[in-house]
Amino acid sequence: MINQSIDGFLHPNVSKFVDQIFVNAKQWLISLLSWLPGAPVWVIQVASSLINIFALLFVFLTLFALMSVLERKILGRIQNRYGPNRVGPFGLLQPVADGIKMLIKEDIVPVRADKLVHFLAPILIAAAAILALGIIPYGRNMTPFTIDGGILFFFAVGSTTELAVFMAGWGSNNKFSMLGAMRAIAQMISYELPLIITVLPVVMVVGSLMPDRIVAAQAGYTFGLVPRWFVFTPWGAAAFILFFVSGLVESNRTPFDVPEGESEIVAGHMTEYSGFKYATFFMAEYIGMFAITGLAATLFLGGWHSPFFVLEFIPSYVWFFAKLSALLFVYIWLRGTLPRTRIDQIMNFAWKFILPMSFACLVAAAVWHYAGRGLRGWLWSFVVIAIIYTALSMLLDTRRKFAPRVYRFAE
Amino acid sequence: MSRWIIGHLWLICAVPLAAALAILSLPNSRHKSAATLAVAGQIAALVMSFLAFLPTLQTPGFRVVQNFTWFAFGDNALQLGWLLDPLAAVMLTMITLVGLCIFIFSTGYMAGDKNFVRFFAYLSFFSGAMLGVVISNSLLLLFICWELVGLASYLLIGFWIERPSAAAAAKKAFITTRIGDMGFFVGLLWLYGRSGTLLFYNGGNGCLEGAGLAMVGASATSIALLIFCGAVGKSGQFPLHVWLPDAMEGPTPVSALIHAATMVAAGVFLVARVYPIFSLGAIEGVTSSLTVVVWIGVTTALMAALIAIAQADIKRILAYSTVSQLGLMMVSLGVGGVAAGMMHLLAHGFFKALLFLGAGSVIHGCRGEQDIRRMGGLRRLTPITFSTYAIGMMALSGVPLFFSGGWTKEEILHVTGKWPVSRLPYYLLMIGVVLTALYMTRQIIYVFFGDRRTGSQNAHESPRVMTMPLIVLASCAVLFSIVLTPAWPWLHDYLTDQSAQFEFARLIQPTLFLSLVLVGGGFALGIWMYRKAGIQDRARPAETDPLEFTQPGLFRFLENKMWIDELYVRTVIAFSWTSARFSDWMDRSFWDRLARGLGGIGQLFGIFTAGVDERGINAGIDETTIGTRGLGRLISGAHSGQIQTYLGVIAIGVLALLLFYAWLA
Amino acid sequence: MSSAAAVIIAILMLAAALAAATVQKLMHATLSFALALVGVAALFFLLGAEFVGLVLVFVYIGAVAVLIVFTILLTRRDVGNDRDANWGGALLAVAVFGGLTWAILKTQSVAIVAPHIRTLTVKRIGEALMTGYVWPLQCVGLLLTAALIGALVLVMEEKR
Amino acid sequence: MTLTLQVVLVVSAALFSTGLLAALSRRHAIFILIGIEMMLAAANLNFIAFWRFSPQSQPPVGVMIAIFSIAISAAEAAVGLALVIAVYRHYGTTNVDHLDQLKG
Repeated sequence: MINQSIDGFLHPNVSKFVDQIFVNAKQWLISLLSWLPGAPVWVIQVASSLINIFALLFVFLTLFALMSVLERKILGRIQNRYGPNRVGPFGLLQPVADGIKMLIKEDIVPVRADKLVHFLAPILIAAAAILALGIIPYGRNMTPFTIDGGILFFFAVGSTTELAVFMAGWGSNNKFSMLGAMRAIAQMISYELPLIITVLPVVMVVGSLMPDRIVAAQAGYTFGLVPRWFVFTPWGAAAFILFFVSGLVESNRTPFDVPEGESEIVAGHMTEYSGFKYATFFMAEYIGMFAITGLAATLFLGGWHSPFFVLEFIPSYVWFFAKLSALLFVYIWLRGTLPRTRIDQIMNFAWKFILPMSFACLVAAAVWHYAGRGLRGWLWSFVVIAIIYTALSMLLDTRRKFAPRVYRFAE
Repeated sequence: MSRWIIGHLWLICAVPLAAALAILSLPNSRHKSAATLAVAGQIAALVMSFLAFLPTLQTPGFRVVQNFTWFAFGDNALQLGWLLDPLAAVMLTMITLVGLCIFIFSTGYMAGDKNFVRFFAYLSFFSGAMLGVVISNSLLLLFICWELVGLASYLLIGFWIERPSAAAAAKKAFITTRIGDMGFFVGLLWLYGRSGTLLFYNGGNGCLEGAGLAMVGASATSIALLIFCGAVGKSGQFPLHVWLPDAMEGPTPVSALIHAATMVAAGVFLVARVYPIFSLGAIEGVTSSLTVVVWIGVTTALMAALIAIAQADIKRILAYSTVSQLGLMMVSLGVGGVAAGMMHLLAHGFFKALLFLGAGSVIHGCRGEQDIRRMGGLRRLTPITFSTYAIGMMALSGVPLFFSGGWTKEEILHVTGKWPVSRLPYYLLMIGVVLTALYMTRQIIYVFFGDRRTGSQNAHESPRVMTMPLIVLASCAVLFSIVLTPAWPWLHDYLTDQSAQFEFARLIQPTLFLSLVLVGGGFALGIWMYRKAGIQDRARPAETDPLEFTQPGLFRFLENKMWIDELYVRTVIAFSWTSARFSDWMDRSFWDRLARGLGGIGQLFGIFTAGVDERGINAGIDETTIGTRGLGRLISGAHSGQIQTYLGVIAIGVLALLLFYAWLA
Repeated sequence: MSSAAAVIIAILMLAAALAAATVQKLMHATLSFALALVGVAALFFLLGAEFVGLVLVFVYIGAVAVLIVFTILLTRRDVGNDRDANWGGALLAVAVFGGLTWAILKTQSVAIVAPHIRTLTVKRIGEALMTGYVWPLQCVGLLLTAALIGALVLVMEEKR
Repeated sequence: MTLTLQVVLVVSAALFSTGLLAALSRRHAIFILIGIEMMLAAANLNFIAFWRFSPQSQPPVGVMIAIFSIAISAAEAAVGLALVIAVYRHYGTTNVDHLDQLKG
């Protein structure tokens, strides 16, 4: 039922073949193992999961490398300068160079630091980030782990990053790193809530926590043109934006990268790390970004569905990674343009604007659902969103209320 | 007018009482207004009683009664009332007339006294009370007035408070009369108990009328005797007469008014008033109570007469003569001659008041000297007093024909002669008459004849205000005999509710001669014994009495009032003194020790319980509390505040539970 | 049902728990505690209750562990001087463990093999929650708010 | 060895007793809280185990109870830690031995 609308421009079989190429490859690999004499059932399970893991890692590590270079190139472009172009053609081999640099650099550990904690922190963060990738459907039938509460798994693992960040801050036995860790945790905890609440409308509308089910729900096109992605519903749009912003904060990216704000506390909780540990931190950050954006894509942008009916022949995973890179581009774009925000601003923004708005999305989704999910529902939920948005903005409008700026210093 | 008076009898006794209250409110200095008030009160009372007297003349057996309820308790009420009958009417007039004379006399006599106002208040208070006794129709009202009279006599006897003898005499008088009154009160209660009412006449069922009397029945004699005790006390009869001679301590007008005319007469009046009770069930006029009255009367008369002979004080002689005359009256009542007794009472009232006032003016003249042996030769110094006094003496000793005393005495002798029980009283009375004549002549000789002695050196005649009452009383003593002679026995018939007819033939009676002989003998004996009394005689010391000279033993016996006072002192007083000491001793030793003993027991018990309490209960409680505190500390040890120990205990509990199940399974 | 996996996870979990109980440094204890909880969550997964496992991880590691760590931060001064465990407690714990295991092994009714069950989907849990257990859900909601406010008040006191 | 309920129960008992050990033997207040949390986790394990090994009842009662107990223990942990902080701030120590003001 899911894929009957796939027969686009190419011959259906060809497109299907291309689409399922990776899936078949995996099946083929597993069949290789099957002729091993009397292998117990769990061996095959372990093998299949191993294959998935390796595929995942391979894809996202190369993406990470590419991303680091691209980011610097795009930033350069934004700041009207060249990005790294010395290493390899157009600087594309820059990540390799960085990697080698990281490996060669001496790994310094503070003397009275808590060795075990110091050592474990980067590992935990990387693990958490990679685990989060496991549940995102990259293509049709290409979800590494189909867990019933997929979304919940994503957030459960997401929450361990806080602990890891704290371990990093605490392990390095350094006041600044401790402060950085504190800020990071405060920030992440504050935005975890809106992150989850914005996801709620989607889950409620779809009726399931499984990402595949969510993507499947976004198949099809209204009036033949507009794809039934949630982002095109009023509450979906609002939820998407809020989700996107919260995602930014969760991964400590640009406008909200206070924890490792270079100008203030060096690298926040990562100051005491050097060498390969720092590299893992770096990698973990990027992979966290991929995970958040991947989830955003699956939830709001229809996962691996093509935006246009005609372009359906292009394989699903291509669409997925296209959306992914689009969102990543926005990340980098934001980094290049927006100034860093103050920690208290972030907090206020989270508790006073984003949280109420996410509740508003919930209400709007309900209105949309009960108003028949059609045009009328669309209009009604739009009205709700608009009203609440204007009310909130008027309430929080600080321009009129000039007040002397209060500097609060630590007592 | 007289109709109105009968309606308001109580006014007669109320006016003097009101006067008394008014006088009391006056300051001590207002002598003049006090005197006028008292005399005015007395005159008013006299006029009213005279008006009340008139109607009683028209109808024989006249009796008017006004009863009113004093207060009601429960369903029955206590009634009092006023009564007017010949007996009361006569007494009213006599008291008010004599009282008036005495009031006038005392204005002169008491002129110098600083408590003049208080004296007259007491006097009018006394006369009001006396009038109350006379016209009361209820024994209770009579008793009330009787007590007021007693109070008045106490106040008046003890008028000169600063003199201890006067105060003692007043107390003595009051106490002895109270003893008599006790008997009277018991009799009153008994009568009330029996007859159910104390009203004399209450339209048929009063206690003196048929129904009431019938109810009294058997106990009549004992009630009568008890009431008679009151009379004995008040009229100074034999056992209780000791107070009367000592009552002379009071001023002379008091003695005149109270101890001659009115108060002492009250006893006789009382017996006359309740005569029906005395004579209830009389066999030809003789009942046991009446015989008792007779014998008491005779003894009193004889004894008093004998003592009077040996007395030196002028007033004391008169006092004893009063006692003897009252004894005479009691005898006449006892033998049935109520009218004779009452007539003698009235006559006696007049001449005894006269004698006392005479004595008063003599004392006034001799400036307070009372001892007759120091007087003498006053015949020329105080002619008016002497003449009136002589008239009084003659009336008292019963000289027949011209003097009221004589007629009444003859009447009494006549009646006692007819007494069926025994003739002894008749003869004893005759001796009494002789003795009366004897001591009166002795007194006259000592006071008025012979040469002047120390007391009467410069005696002077009393002023007119004192001599006028003497003259009035003297004339009364003489004129009164008009109504007493047997020729026209108006008073006798009036009292016995008969209409009097004039019949000259009855004038001369055999007793007339008998009394003439007796009185003459008395005079002769007196003159013979005391012919030298008045003259200074070297042979005898000045003040010795001829009788003393001749019969010293007898004289001393009589002079000391037959040692009755000492007898009383040694017996009654001694008895009360010893009983008082005994009860004091008992109280101090026996009861005190008993109380202390009981207290001791109580204390003992207290000590015991304290011991038990201390060692037993307290100790027990302390032990338990200490025990519990120890236990508490032990347990609180478990609460060490260590959380882990708590958890450990829980774990142990779980283990125990498991073990228990293991053991069960 | 791979009992082997279960056993391995159980052993890992118990080791982490034991470490949490005995290790000297407080921070290490907390982290091993978190690890132990992950082990428990894994057991839940094995027992087929993925949702509860996830909730466990979410609640305990996401929130409680962080809270504990923060508390340790706030009370850092004397964390170091933790002397060795007193043996009384240990003895008691072992005794209790012995008693419990004895009780478990004793009762035969418990020795049963896991029956085949329908997979517990989040939908079914959702339905159950929203129909049969809606009232307890509200109460827990209320309780949580009250507890948080209480905790805030307790801690905020210093601000005044 | 097949996975029987007894095995799971023994495992949860072990977890419970280690929690008890932590609670009993450690001086630090937070250790006690950790111990308590472990005990609670053991209890949840029991619930789920019994739900898993018992005949299926339509509303998964065991699971429900587990979920609610996790919520409640979270609340309890929050309050407990707040208390520890308050105690620390007031008494300057979190050493349980010294915090015995409630001594009887």
